[in-house]
Amino acid sequence: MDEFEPNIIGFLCNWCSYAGADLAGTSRIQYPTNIKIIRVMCSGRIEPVFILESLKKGADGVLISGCHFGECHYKSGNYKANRRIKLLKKYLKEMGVDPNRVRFEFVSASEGHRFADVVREFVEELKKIGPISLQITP
Amino acid sequence: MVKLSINGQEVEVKEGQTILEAANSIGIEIPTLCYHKALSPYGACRLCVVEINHNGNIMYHTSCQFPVMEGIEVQTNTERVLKGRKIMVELMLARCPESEKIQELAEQFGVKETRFKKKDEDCILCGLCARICQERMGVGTIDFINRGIERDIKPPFETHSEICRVCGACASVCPTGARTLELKELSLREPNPILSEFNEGLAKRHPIYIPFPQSVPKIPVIDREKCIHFLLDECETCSIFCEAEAIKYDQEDEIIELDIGAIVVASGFDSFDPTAETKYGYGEFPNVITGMEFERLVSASGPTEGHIEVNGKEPTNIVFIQCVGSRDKDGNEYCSRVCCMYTAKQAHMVRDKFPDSELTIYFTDVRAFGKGFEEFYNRVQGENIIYLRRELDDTIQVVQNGNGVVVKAEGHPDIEADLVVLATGLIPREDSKELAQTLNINLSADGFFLEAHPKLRPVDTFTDGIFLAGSCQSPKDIPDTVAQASSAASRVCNILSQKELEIEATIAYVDETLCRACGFCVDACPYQAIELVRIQYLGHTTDVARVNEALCKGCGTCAAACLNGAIRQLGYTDGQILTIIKAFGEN
Amino acid sequence: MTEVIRFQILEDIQSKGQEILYPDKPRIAISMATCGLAAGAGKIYEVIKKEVKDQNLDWIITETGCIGFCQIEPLLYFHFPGKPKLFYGNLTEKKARELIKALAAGDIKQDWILWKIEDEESIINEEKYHLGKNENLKDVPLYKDYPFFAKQLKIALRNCGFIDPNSIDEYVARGGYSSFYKVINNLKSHEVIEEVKKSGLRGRGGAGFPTGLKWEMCSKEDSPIKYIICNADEGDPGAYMDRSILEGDPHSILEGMLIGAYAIGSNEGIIYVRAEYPIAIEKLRNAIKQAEGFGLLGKNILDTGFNFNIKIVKGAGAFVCGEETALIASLEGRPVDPRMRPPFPSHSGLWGKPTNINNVETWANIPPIIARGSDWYSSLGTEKSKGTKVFSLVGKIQNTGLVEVPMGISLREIIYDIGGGILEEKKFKAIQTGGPSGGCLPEDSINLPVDYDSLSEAGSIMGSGGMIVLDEDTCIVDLAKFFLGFTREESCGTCNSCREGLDASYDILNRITEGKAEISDLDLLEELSHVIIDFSLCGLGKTAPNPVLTTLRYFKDEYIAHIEEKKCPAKVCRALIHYTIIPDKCTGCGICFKLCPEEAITGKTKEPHFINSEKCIKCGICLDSCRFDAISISSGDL
Amino acid sequence: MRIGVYVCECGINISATVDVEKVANSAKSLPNVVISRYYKYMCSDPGQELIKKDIKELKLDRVVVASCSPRMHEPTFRVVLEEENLNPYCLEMVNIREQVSWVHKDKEKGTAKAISLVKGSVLRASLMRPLEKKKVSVTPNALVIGGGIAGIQAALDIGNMGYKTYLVEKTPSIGGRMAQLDKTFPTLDCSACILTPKMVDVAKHPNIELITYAEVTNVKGYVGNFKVEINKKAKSIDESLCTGCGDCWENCPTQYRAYLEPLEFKAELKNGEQVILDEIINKYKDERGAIMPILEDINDEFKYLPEESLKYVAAQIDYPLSTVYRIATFYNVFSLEPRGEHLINVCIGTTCHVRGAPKIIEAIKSELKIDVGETTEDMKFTLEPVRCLGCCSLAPVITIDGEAFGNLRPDKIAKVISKYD
Repeated sequence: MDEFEPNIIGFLCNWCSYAGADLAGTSRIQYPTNIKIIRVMCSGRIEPVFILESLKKGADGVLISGCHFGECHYKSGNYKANRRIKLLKKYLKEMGVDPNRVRFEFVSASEGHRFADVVREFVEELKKIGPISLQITP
Repeated sequence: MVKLSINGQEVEVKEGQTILEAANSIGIEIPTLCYHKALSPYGACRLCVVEINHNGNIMYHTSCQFPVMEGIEVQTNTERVLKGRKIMVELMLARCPESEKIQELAEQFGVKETRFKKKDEDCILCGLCARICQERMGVGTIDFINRGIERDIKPPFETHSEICRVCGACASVCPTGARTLELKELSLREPNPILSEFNEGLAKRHPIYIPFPQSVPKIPVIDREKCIHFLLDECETCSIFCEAEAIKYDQEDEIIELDIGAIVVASGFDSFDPTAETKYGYGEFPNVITGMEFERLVSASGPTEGHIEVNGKEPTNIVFIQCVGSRDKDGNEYCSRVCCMYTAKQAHMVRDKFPDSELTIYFTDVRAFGKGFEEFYNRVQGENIIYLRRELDDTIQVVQNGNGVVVKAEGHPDIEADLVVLATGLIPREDSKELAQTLNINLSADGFFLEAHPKLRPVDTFTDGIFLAGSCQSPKDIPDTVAQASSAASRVCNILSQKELEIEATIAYVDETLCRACGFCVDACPYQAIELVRIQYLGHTTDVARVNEALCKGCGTCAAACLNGAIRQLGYTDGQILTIIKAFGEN
Repeated sequence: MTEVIRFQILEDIQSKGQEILYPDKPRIAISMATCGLAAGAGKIYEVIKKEVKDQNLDWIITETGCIGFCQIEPLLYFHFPGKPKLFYGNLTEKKARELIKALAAGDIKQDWILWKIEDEESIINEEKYHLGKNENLKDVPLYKDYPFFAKQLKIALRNCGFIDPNSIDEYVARGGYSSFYKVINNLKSHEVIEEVKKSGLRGRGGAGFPTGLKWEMCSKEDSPIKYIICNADEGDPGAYMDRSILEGDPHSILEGMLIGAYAIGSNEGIIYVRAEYPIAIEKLRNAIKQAEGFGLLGKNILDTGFNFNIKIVKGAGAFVCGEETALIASLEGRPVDPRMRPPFPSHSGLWGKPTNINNVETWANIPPIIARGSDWYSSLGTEKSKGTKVFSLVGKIQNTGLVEVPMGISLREIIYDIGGGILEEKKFKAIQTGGPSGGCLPEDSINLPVDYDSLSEAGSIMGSGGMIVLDEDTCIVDLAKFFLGFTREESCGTCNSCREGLDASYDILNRITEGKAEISDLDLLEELSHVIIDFSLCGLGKTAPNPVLTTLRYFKDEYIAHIEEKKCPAKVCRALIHYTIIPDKCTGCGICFKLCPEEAITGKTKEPHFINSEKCIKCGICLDSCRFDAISISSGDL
Repeated sequence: MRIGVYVCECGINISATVDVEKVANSAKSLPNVVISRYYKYMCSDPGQELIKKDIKELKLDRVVVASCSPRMHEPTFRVVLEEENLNPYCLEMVNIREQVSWVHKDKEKGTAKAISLVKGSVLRASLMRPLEKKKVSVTPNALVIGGGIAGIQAALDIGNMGYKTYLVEKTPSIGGRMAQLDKTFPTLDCSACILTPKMVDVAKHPNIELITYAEVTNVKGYVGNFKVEINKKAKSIDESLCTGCGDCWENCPTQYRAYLEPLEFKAELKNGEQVILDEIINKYKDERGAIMPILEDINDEFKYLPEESLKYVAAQIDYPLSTVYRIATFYNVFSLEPRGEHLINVCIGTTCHVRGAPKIIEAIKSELKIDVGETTEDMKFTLEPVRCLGCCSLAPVITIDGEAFGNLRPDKIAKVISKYD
């Protein structure tokens, strides 16, 4: 069985992180293919439901990335996301899911390199944690 | 009102005014020295004595003090008065023979030299300094002492005063300039001058000032952190001098609300402060100055009217060092684009002023990329200006050498110099971070404002309707700045010319049947675009959330906050995202 | 202390006062004013007191002010009831003891008596008080015939030397406070002012402004608070008549001010006394306490509802404080800068309130004017200068003293008839009047009548009355330099014209006295002086050049001698004189050798000495101390 | 629901590391997908024509384009839909260039990722609803922040186009950095000469309102409808009245930052002195002009005016120390130096002068080896001149501690002084 390849779903905010990911692209910075990116207008749009749904639907890890504090295009979306994800992580622990599977990062439009590093790191970390296996009682 | 005649001219003035004020009001000049419009008249210099005929008896009094009286006839320059004034000036010249100002005064009155015994005083005892200190500054550090020929003006016990605020008011009104040198004698406290920002701190300025003579609008401002009136509730000299009564101390900050269609940000740059780079010795040696300071020194309207002097001597060998604060791997990595050319220009200016001086320029790569730049660079090289190349990471050190300095550059012989000009680069303005937050635009890594796209939208920002021009976007010279400004202008007109604008459709939408007015979305909205309203629904009144479509920017935070999905972000509904999640879940 | 004088019982107080003045026991009064004390009257008083006690004589010993003739002090008078008053002068302790012994024994030492008084009269109520006659004192001159007093008419000095200044009773005895009674009883304030105006009295401080007019201006101001000030700063050197009145007859000032206050409507008075007059201050304080005790000062004076109190303020040694606005500045505790006039003090003076300032002598003249009426007063003096003026006749004069003469008297009469001519028969050269603001008048103007206008026409001013007689040994240029030296130090230093102008004039005069000047300097001096007068603010600056201008006008030749011939005719200017010892007169006694501060004199005892002219600083100590006239001064012939 | 899927090769940018054909084919089997193609350059005209043709012929109501980043060409393809009057919001873009082909070398994994991305977008496309772009009014005013050459040029251009422009400058005057320059490269024009005319144009321009010494503090709203809040700092000058004559800044007396903390002088009195001084001060406390009697009493008490006592008095009666010192140095009676035990006053009035006072002074000076106004080493004698003591009959006169000695001659001086030794 070849090595475990974690499946990551990434929610990137359009103005900073998505632009950062694009910059990584234009700069040809390579990073693993495990992540599939969903574009949302602001990290504040991401509901805990999306994260839980992602884990349920087989994502081994969920990456949420927004603008740095003070740089959000809509002023305070990233603060709201930060609060929701912190609460969610506590809750995940209760449900027996390793909170490290959910990661909240700040990547600005000019941090192409950093985005790639975050993805690479997250993949390595998930490899250590291993695949997610949620027994969903019907 | 009081009617009187001065030199035969009828004049009517308010009671309580003095003859001098009445004369000035009809354009008759009377010489004065110890008179100061903002101080009580003192009558020390006697220059303003005039002849007063008060129904028959002739009197001679100082016009700065004598109150106007009904029907008096005043003659301001009879032969006897003029002769007397000449003697007054001759006496002053005898008292202060070395004072330039008194020599000028003497010339004005046709007094060649004095027939009286010359003393070597530098103070004419006009009392202006004592009076301004007491009456305007409310301190009273110095005052007259003794009487008769022993008369002098000194702080108590003729030693340093403990209450002198070192505000320099006495120095500013001293007609002979005597008091200017004595500030140190008045107090042990260090005088700290108010440095003119426009002149890069090379000259002093008043708390009420215009930055430079050609300022537009030519209206001064009062710097309230430095003005004695605001700090100590004293002085008010400026309002006394202002004929137009335009000075309003109680004026308050005014908040102006503007409806604006589009914005151009042209906030410019700051020049790099090399103090931190101790190797250059800036701030330590007076011989080391920045490019901008050099510009002020060589400028005709500058503090030294274009005359370049270091430690009181014209410099003979000058060294320019390029790339100070630019192209620095662990600092500002970008190139400031203008330093190579302005250094060449400055070197050329020095060659003009001091034809036989030695000029050396330490460069790395001369970037003469613009139109006419290369030609200018060649011309400058032809003017016996030595260009020495050094690598950016080669060491360079400026060390003291008597009252000159020595520039030690790796790979080059030491060069003695009495002036070192650092070609300081351009850095983002200190307040650019704050402005970016206010305007909600982004900063690039180097701290300048981030353009939407370096090639395709160089003057746009990510926020529609806000455009960039000039060095606030990145260092550039004047031609590029002007070009960018015009392009930003056209981008603005592009918007303003349209009657209407389309805005993003992906805004929030409320399904009023589901909304139970919990208000979570109202708090979540960063733009206060949602409010709870009372509506009639199926016969009964209820509260629901309502979105102000003009204000909603479509960030979707409200949708995430809503518990039962009553409010949705069009284009990014929960359903749509969940379907993508499902697709991405299966591997 | 006698009980408070009730309004109606003035007369018996007066008679009681006379009992004290003319007791039924022998009475000795020693004149103990400053000039007397300086001459040794204090010790004389102690000697006499001891002598009288030793001989347990029942005599009354009191003190009195200075009668005016300072030359012959210490002076005393002895009055045996029923006998004339006998005046003895130039006393020493020894002579005083001897005199008491003689008087006790009935011997009145006739040859010692200077003059006698048989009938004493008071200017206030014209009554004469017969003291007594003594047949065998025929050849002793009467007081009123004595040369020094003959031509005098004492109004301001009426009581000086006649009463004990510490006793209010003696003052009342000679008609004191009767004028005030008259005023407060039946004269309205404007009537009092009319009287003073009609009397023609002019300010005795120096400017000569009509006093009545000044009072009227101040009374017209309607302000609840007004001030009455007595200017006793008397800065003119050589003038001390105010001191004599303050020390000899303090109550005359208080009465004058009371009348003035009533007329002008003020209830606060201030006497600004010069720091150099401690005795005057003591006498005034005592007089005020007594007057308050008698209900004549303070609240509800004599139950008439009029309140007036007087405060004494001590000066601190500044000539310029004699000028009205400077005086006010000093009183207000402000730095002394004379102020522009207008506004005149009568409109806005002390603390901005209407203030009336008069000189001591002016106040002293008020009670007599009220008592004797303005017609009597205006009959004295000349057409424009009414009444009498007190002059302090000093300098190189035989009889130094205070002289009160009717205006219009000639200088000659004052100098020769009253003054007894020039000291040590030297030749009269000039007379200086008006102090540092006055001028020097030469011999040929000696017949000038002495009054305000003729003195100012001659270029000098009346001033406070100082009259310094100068003989041939006084160098006029040196005197001008002295006056400029005085005013340049006393100027308050504000005006450039006065401070620098006087200093420059002083320097030119100094160069003239050192023989380093040119003729053109004289024109410069004159031009500068006129400009100083025009351009200065206060009286000091406007009159300080007068000494220069008058000396240039009358003694130009002396200036020229200094400049061209490098000669000082009066042999005073040190740079132009040199001392030599006349060998055959010099006995070699060595006194000059010992005293010479610069050891410029050499020579063995008993042999003629020699002065080394390089070292000699020409201080003149040798000349003064040589008893053999062996030292001669020469000038200009070197 | 009829969805068209279009996969772009972007030259070789995508096709190099993603098997576009495989991706296109994978989409065919997705629900509602009626057509799925791949083409070299979807954003080129032929590429766009391809889509238009399909929309028209196949009556597509959703279009999914897998190509570069939506931030790049979303507007382009939306126009394509609009031209076929299909609602532009029925477009869904899949970023398989910046986020797939350019960042993953492994073609197989890249293709798999692309397929999954396309699948997600297709499923999403079916749920998308047509949306109408809102129309918003435009306020025809412009705001230029910063009055340097950039701001000036922009304001002039906009103003000349007839729009109302507000130029906000933080410092009191426009001109910015360029005003500081002397000459400009490479033409060596004098910077002020070319800048000042433009500054004047701005000031005079009918459409430009100049707001100097002001900062933008808050910006709300969005393009066309910005609500800008400007804090115009108080200049303390009424701009409508000011004529720029310069009388105020030329006569302003200060060019230094004054020290602000409360400054006073402290008097260090020796023990016992304070009691005496308090007693003197309280005597005249409520009188006006009390300074003179107080100084006189201190002068009598200590024989001179000690420096610290003057400071103490000045503080107690709230008089400026400089005024107290001025009064103390004005009068002869007051001395600031300690006086000797015995005070010798020599009268230098006129009478004494003409009758020999200078010689007397000379004699005393040589006797005591001090000059006028000085005190002997052993603090025994102080020699001070005085103006006319009023006993001219005894001229020349001196007083020692108030006691007078008249008719003096130089040789008598030694004897007189010895009495006090």
